[in-house]
This record gives sequence, structure tokens and C-alpha cells, in this order.
Amino acid sequence: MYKAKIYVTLKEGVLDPQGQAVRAGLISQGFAAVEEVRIGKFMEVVVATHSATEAQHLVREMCERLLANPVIEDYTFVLVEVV
Amino acid sequence: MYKAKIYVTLKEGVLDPQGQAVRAGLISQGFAAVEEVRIGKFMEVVVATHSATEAQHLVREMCERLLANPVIEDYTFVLVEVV
Amino acid sequence: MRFGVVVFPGSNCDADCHHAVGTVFAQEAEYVWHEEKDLSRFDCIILPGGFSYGDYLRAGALARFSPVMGAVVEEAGRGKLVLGICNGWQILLEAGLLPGAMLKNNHLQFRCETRHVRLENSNTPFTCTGHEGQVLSLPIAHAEGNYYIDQVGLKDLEAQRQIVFRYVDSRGRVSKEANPNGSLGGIAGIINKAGNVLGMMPHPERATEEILGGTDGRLIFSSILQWWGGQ
Amino acid sequence: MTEHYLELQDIDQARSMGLRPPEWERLLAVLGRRPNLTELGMFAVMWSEHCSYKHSKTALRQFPTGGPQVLQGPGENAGVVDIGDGQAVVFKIESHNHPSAIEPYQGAATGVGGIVRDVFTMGARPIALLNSLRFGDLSSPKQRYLFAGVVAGIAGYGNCLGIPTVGGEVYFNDSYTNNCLVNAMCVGLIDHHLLTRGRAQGTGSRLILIGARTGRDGIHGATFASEALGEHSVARRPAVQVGDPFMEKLLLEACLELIEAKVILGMQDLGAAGLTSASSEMAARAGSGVELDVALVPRREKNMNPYEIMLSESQERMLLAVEPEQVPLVLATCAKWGLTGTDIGQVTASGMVKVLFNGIVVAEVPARPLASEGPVYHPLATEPPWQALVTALNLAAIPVPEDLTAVLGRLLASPNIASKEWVYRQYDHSVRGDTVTLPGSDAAVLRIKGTKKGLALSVDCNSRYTYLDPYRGGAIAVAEAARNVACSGAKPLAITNCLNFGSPERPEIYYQLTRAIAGMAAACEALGTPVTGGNVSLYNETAGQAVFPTPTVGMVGVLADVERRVTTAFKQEGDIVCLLGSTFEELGGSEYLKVVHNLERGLPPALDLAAERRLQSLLVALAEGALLASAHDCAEGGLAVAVAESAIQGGLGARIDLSPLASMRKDALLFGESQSRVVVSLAPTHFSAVEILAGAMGVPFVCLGRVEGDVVCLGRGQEAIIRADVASLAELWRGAIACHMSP
Ligand SMILES: Nc1ncnc2c1ncn2[C@@H]1O[C@H](COP(=O)(O)OP(=O)(O)O)[C@@H](O)[C@H]1O
Ligand SMILES: [Mg+2]
Repeated sequence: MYKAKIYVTLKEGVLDPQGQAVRAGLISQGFAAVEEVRIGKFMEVVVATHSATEAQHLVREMCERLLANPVIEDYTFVLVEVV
Repeated sequence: MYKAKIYVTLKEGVLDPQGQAVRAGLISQGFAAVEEVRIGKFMEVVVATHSATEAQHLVREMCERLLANPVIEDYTFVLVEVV
Repeated sequence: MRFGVVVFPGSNCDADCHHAVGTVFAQEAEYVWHEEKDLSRFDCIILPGGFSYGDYLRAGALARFSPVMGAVVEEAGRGKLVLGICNGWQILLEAGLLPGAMLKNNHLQFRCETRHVRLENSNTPFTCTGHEGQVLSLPIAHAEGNYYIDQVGLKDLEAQRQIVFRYVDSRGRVSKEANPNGSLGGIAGIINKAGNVLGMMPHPERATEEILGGTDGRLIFSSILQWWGGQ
Repeated sequence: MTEHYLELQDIDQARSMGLRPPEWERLLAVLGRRPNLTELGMFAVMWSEHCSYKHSKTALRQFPTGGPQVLQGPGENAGVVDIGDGQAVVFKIESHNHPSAIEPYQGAATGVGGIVRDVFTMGARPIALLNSLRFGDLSSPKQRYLFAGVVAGIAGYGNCLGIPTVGGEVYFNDSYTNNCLVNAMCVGLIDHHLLTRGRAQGTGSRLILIGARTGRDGIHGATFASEALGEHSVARRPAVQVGDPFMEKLLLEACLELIEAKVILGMQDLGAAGLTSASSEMAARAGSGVELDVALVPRREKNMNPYEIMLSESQERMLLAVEPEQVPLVLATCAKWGLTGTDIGQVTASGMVKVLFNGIVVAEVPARPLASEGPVYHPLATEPPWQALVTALNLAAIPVPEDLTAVLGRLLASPNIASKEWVYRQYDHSVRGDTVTLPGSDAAVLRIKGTKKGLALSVDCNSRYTYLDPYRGGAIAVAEAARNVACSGAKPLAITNCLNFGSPERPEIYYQLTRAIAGMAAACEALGTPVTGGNVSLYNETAGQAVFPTPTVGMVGVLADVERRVTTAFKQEGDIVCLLGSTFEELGGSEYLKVVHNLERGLPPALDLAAERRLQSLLVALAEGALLASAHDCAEGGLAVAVAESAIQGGLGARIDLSPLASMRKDALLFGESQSRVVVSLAPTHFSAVEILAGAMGVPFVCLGRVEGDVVCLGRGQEAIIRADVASLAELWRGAIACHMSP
């Protein structure tokens, strides 16, 4: 089995209202050093397969089709083998 | 400057309705190999400091105070230096 | 009785709460801007529903750091009544004035409809005109009302009779179908140990006039008034 | 930085931005010289179909726009009608079809954001939202994805703002498979003396930009064809914007606070074409000019040039004109709400839009030609050759089904008729504590605190009718919207509309457009409900396949006494059920023909506008006299569905005898969609009063039966035709859409 750790982030230039609000919140709490905050998703997906290539392939397809919204989001992932 | 990549995940034992819905969605789309899905947040916070120790310290405090809710969430982060 | 209705950026049930206490119950009601630091003039402080700070990050997470929250904690410590409705409850949880946390509704959708809740404890300032087991019909409107607390916390809530409302069907029974959001044990409202801080998901302020289709929400406000009158 | 935006441009560049050669000539004539890139971009967007209505302007002139109740007709950000006591209603509908097709959640969400800004731009407090949605068949996962995403987006934005979404309509039809329609309507309330307009008034007034920082969002794809502009390639530029409802809420509160303080001379939201349209329209309306330094505009992204700043369509921004002495107060109010407010320029008397960048003039163009004197086309209208074919219908060849109870069940479970609870339970419809008739009735009703009045709101369009006969369909859209409002007991006041059509450059589409408008105009005229504004969305087509012509009508009505409102649900066992209006053998364009016989053909039902008007006057009079227990118009599914819906909502059965109606085929009798009909129920004690009033007002009135038990029975004399218990009908009707959505 493989576990994919998937990071979905907003594309550059896309407004991130959450990130903005959190940044303002952090600054108002005294974290003056905060320059920028962007908020995305972190997903862990476990796939039952013995082949790393297949896992790679499956996860990419899941991201393209469902997990990320290609219009506004980018994604990356890493695979780790689990038992 | 340092960029913190922060991963906030639901604590083990806390039900993850979003993960469940995504899992069901993936399976209905034909990804039968999907075993488990957990959904968390991926945050990128840029802090203006030259000291890695200070960055470490600041980010930990932000997580404790705001970015994660200790009742339901765990967090980890890594720091990378940026220019 | 003097009510303060806190206005956070993004609050949107502030006017409804003000109308309920100020007009329907004809009490003194005042809006309190979230930057105020002194709430000592009020007998009851209401944290209204809405989307404080957009509910970004987590519902209530950012509002809890508003300057006014220091004063809310202080007045709660003095035994003043604090009522958190919907987003108000979420803020109270984030602020640690009430235990537990709120998750997204289990079906992931916003839900606005009238639901039944059962009164589990009528020995509180907010429910003293009701009786235990009484079923109220109240509007709900939220996307994150799926209350969570760990087993230890739950035992404690039960032992201390801190669960005030549970979602039930029209006949007063807890069931999966009667639960609109997946909340643990159908919990719809809890009170603190001292018995002066209540958080609830349903909106009693939306059910105080016949013309709005129901008046079961009046019970909360008339209880507050009666309790205060008896002080 | 190389200053591309100062270089003079040529016709090729103009063409690449979507301007046609004659438009380029016109632009040269207006300027008396060639434009630079920024200027060209400004003209290209302002003279686009979206901003200039160049293909629809002539057709829109058919609409009646005046009336004693109209305080503001088309031409401003929203229409305004008087409701007495010094109060007015501000309302408008707008489309967000294309963005929603690409990214349903954000597309729909930003659509709500835009229409809400149009309403508070006028100084009004937004009090209600409605929407009209159309998708392809729900059996397709793609359509379910679009539908779910759009509904969630509308909910996500409107709920956060705390504006109740009180009504709307949802239709499913194959013609929308590649082009979904998402129309959002906002209604606001205002005291007359606070009405504000989008005008840059008073030479020397300051222009303050408030709200979100400006990014590179939504800069018109077509106008951005030149890669020379910057390192940002078109491909990486997201076509869809992300809405920030929290920012909008702050903007709304800050603007209304400034309106109350009476310091705003003019205000306009930044919608399509951003700062270009806001500044030039404000100047054009006031007959003034403006001068802005766009280097002062707060930006979200680095290295934005004046072209990008002028054309950005970043959401959640407003432009205010205020007297110089008031600037500190405006900025303080912004600060209170955590908003950025920036003084970016001033009003001049020049009639020009003068744009500077760090003091250097980068564009200088006359405001009026830019904003309101764009090209106007008179496209060719030709009746499509297929029109006569689709209206032909040989009823004799269509068998009447044996089991009409089963047919009723199928109709109730058709997504076009089924309960839309799956949708509206995701919308906060009761926030603000004024919604006194919740979604589910013919019209939503809101009380107006501090008065006895109520407002009734409805959006309607049966686009199958418009497809079969654009004129009749257009007229019916208006009549049905008004009828829905009248069923609640309110007097219809005025409409807004959203015209969703294919490409007007195809003669058959332009035919549909002009004919539909003509029909709507006739109905508006006859019913006394003028058009106060609207929106046109053209080019809703893919590979030559256009959507059904869909002129959505948003109607506002007023009740003198909100306690006298009427709803759909049967109330009381023993009440008498009556039908107002006449029934004809009309099955053309019906939902029945589509669901049961898979036919979308025939002539839509006839509409007698004089009869419609009498019916509506009667409904209002009956409500005012508190004579009705319920009222529900016969729409899709006809009489049988109307009776079933009143029964389901009231949780009460009914025994109906159809023999007083003209004799005709049973399916037409039950499911035909003859217009101007309303099923009412009333207490027996009111029967003669209602009968007399109906007679006096010239409305056909027949008694059909009673509210009783928990079974719906429809028959003719001794013959039972339909018999089903209310609970099972309710299950079909309530569960249908949820069933499709979670298979
Ligand atoms: N179908 C229509 N019927 C009547 N008026 C319309 C219609 N479409 C647009 N208008 C009017 O044309 C003007 C410009 O509309 P629009 O460009 O949509 O405004 P905005 O960009 O402010 O939303 C508005 O006053 C609007 O009411
Ligand atoms: Mg506008």
C-alpha cells in the first residue's frame, strides 16, 4: 500500500481570502513578522496497490479529476510506502 | 526570510466527514483502490526574520495559538529559507 | 435588563438578536463593537450568529482574539450571563469558555431548516421557564454545527448536566435522522460548569414572533428575564 | 519597465482585442488619433457586448419603463420602485453563466457578490436574494457537479453576507447541457432620501476606491491577446475569480454607514471592466470628467501596469465620489471596518477620463463615447425554419395513459416540478428575521419592520414555451411572475429581467430575442408592471447549439397588510377548493408531454392578458378581504399538480370533481397548462363572498371540491381518475432531487 501526501494550493495570482484574513489575524495578535499567508489543502490518500508506478499514476489521475480544481488550484504529491 | 510549510491534520479518532465524502467520490469515480482519505490544511507562512531559531519559535506559537485547534487538530511544520 | 449584542466583523444575526431582546422583549439592548473592552454595564451579553471574520480558517477562530473577548471572559468570570448563538457558540468554543470543538456538518452542506430540540436541563438561567424533556421547534442555519468532544470530556459534560439541548424528532427521541449535522449525541447546546455561559446552534431569536412561524425561541429569553428578575 | 501601454496601436491589435473594423474607425473618430494600448483596452471592454449592449439595445427599447411607482428605471445600477411611506425597493437580476460553467462554486458565488453590490451601490440595504438556475439532465455526473457547485456557491456567498436567499427557480433541460444558466437577483430596501446614484458629481470631488486590493483577475481574455504586455501568460491567468464574501460584508456595512452619514455624492461598484467602467460611467452619467492616478490603486500583485489596473475585474471594490472635506470621515469609516480606502483622483469638468500613472498621463479619452455611445447594431431577425415544425402537434396521435395516478407521481418526481428543498435548505432563508413566507410557496414574502407592509418576490420563466413561441413565452414569463406574486396577495409592481440567449448575430436567435422582448413588453404593459432594469447574457451556445431562449423575469410586489398574505398550502379540512380561470385543451409545451411522451412540441398555452389582469386584481382583492385560505397557480403539471402541491404542503387531502370543467381529453384536463388559472381554498363561510367578487371582476370561478382526509382524489362525476395518499405523493415530490444527487 502507498500513502500519497497531496498538497493542493491556490494558483499564483488567485485571491486567497482565507490567507488574507489569517494574516491580518496573526498580525493583530502581535506576529508582526508575518509577510504572507496562503492556505491550501493537505490530503492523505491510501491506495491499495503494490506498484509504486501504479500508485503514482492513480494519484495523479485523482488529483486531475477530483482532488484539485485545475481552474484555480495546483497540486503536488509525494508517495510513501506503508504497511 | 523563512517560509513555514504547515500541515494541520485532524487528530486520530476525530471523524473526518470531508475525507469520507472525498473517499466515496473517488470510489464512485472508479478509483476502487482507495482505502482511506484524510483531509487537512496546508498553510504557507512567510516570516521576516534572519534567525531560523526565531522562525521556528514564532511558527510554533502561531500554530499553538491560532492555526490549529488542539482539541481536534495536530500540526507539524518545516521551515525553508527563502530570499 | 441590559443586553449587549456583540458585533464582530462578519456578524450577521446581530440585528435579529437586538430586535428580539430590544423590540420583542422590550429590554434595553445595545450593540457592542468588537473593539470595546468594558462590558460591565450589561447583565447579559449575546454573541450572535454570522460569519465572524468570514469563518475563515475555522468558525470562530479569528473572532476569539477580538479585543471584546477579553471583556467577555471577564464578565463571564463575574457570573454575568453570556449567550452564544450559532457562530457565537463557535467563538465560545474557540475561546475555551466552553469545552469541545465544532466540525463541518457531516454532510458538508449548509443547513437551514426548522428542527426539534429537547430541553435536557431546565435548571439554568436560560431555560428555567421550561421543563426537561420539553421539545422545542427552532430554526437552524449553519455549516459547522457538528459538535465534537473526546470521551472524557463527554462524560464530564454528562456528569455535570452541561448538555442543555439535543436534536430530536418531533416526539422527542434522539436519532440519526433527527440529527441535522452529525453532532455527537445530537448535542445542540451546552452550558459551562458555573451555569452562566450557554452556547447553542439553533437560533431562538428567529422564533420569537408568531409571524415568523413559531415562538419556541421565546423560552430562552423569558427564562433569562425571569432568572434575572429573581436575582 | 518598457512602457508598452503608451505605444499607439493599430487595427490588428484592435481586432485581437475583439473590436471590429468599423468599431476601430469609430474609435479613431472619437479620439481624433490612434489610441495607446491602455486606451484601446478600455474601449475594447466598454464596447464589448457585455458592457455596451450593442446587439440588444434596439430590442430593449420595446420595454415599457415608466410608471408612477418607478423612481429609477434602466440606466442605473439597479431599478427603484416606490412602496409608500417614503420607502422604496431597489432590485436587479444579473447572469453569471460563463464563469459558473467553468468553476461552478466560485462562478455562482461571485455572481451573487456582483448583484448585491449593484443594490447597495444605490444606497439600499440588501434584504433578499433570489436565483434562477438551469442545467442539463441530472442523470449526468457533470450536470450534478455543476448543479451542486452552483448551489453551494450561492449559499456560500449569500449566507456569509447574512442576506436571506428567499426564492428562485431551477430547471433541467438538455439545451443547457453545455451552457448552464445562473441568474442572481438582489432586492434592497431604502428610504427615498438616501437614494444614491452612480454619478461623479461636483468638480473637485475626490474619488475614493475602497475594498479589495486589485489583482490581475478577469482581465478580458480577448483584450489580453498580446503577450508583449508582460511575463504573465494567458494560460496561467485564471479565468475565474475567487469571491471574498467577508470582504463584501465589510464593504456593504461601510458603504451603508457612509450613506446614512450622507457624505456620498455618487457611488458605483467595480463590476465588468472594473475601474474603466466605474469611472467612465460615473462621469458619463453626471456629464463630468474624472482624473485618476492608478499608481495609487492598492494592488495585490507586483508590477501591474496601468492597462491591467484599469481592466482588472477584481471583486469586492467600490468607487465613491465625495466632497474633499469628507475624505477623512470616509477613510475613518473604512478603517473602522478594516477596509483599505484610497483617494485615487478627482472629478473634473472636462468630460474626459484621464488616467495617470505616477503623474504621467497614460490614457485620456472622452467619458461619454466610452461609456454610453458605443456602437449599436440592428441585427437581422429571421424566424427559424424549424419553428413551425416544432409547434406542430397532432394530439390525436398521442395516447392518453391508462394509469393517470402514476402519471401524477412521475410528474411530481420530475426535477422540474419536484420540491426544490434540496436547494433552498442550503440557503439561509430566515436570517434578518423578516421572511414570513419561506421558499416553497409561489412567491416569497418579507415583512417590512416598522410598517404593516410586506414584499412579495418571484423569479420565473418557462423557457420551453419561449423556445416554442418566443413572443408567447416572453409574455407568459411576465404573467406567471406577476401571478405568483398576486397569489401571495401582493400587488405586482415592476420587473427586472435577465435575457439569456444564444448569439444575436444569428438571425434566428435575434428573432427569438426581439420576439421574446415584444411579448414581455406587451405583458408588462397590460399588467402595469414596467421594466426597471435587467441584464442581457448572449452567446450562450456551444457549437451552434443555443440554450432555449430564457428571459428570466424577477417580479416585486407589495402587500398593504402582510398579515393578509396567502400561501400555497391547504389549511383546513372542510375548506372549499375552487378554480379561478378557464381550462382549455392545451398540452403544447407541457411538462406532461415531455415527461410522459418525451415531446417538446406544440404551441404553448394561450395567454389572454386582459383575463390575466382581472385574475390578478381578484387575487389581491380576495387576499385583502382575508377571504382565501390558500392560493396556488397552475403552472408545470397543470391543475392536478397544483392540487397535489397544495395538499402536500398542507398535509391534507382533497376530493376534487372536475365535471364542472369543459369536457376534454383527461390528460389535458389534469395536466394541461392553460394560463391564468389559480387553485384556491376557502372557508365555506366565505364562499358566496368570493363567488360574488369573482363574478363582479369577470373571473371564471368554479367549485371543484373540498379539502378532506389524507388522500388526493380527482375524478369526473362518478369516475375516479386519480387517487393517491398525500404521504406517498409528498415522498415522491420531496425526495426526487435529493435522490438524483445522492444516488
Ligand atoms: N434586459 C434588460 N432590460 C432592461 N434593462 C436592462 C436589461 N439589460 C440591461 N439593462 C440595463 O442596462 C444597464 C446596464 O446594465 P449592466 O451593464 O448589466 O449594469 P452593471 O454593469 O452595472 O451591472 C442597467 O441599467 C440595466 O438595468
Ligand atoms: Mg453595476
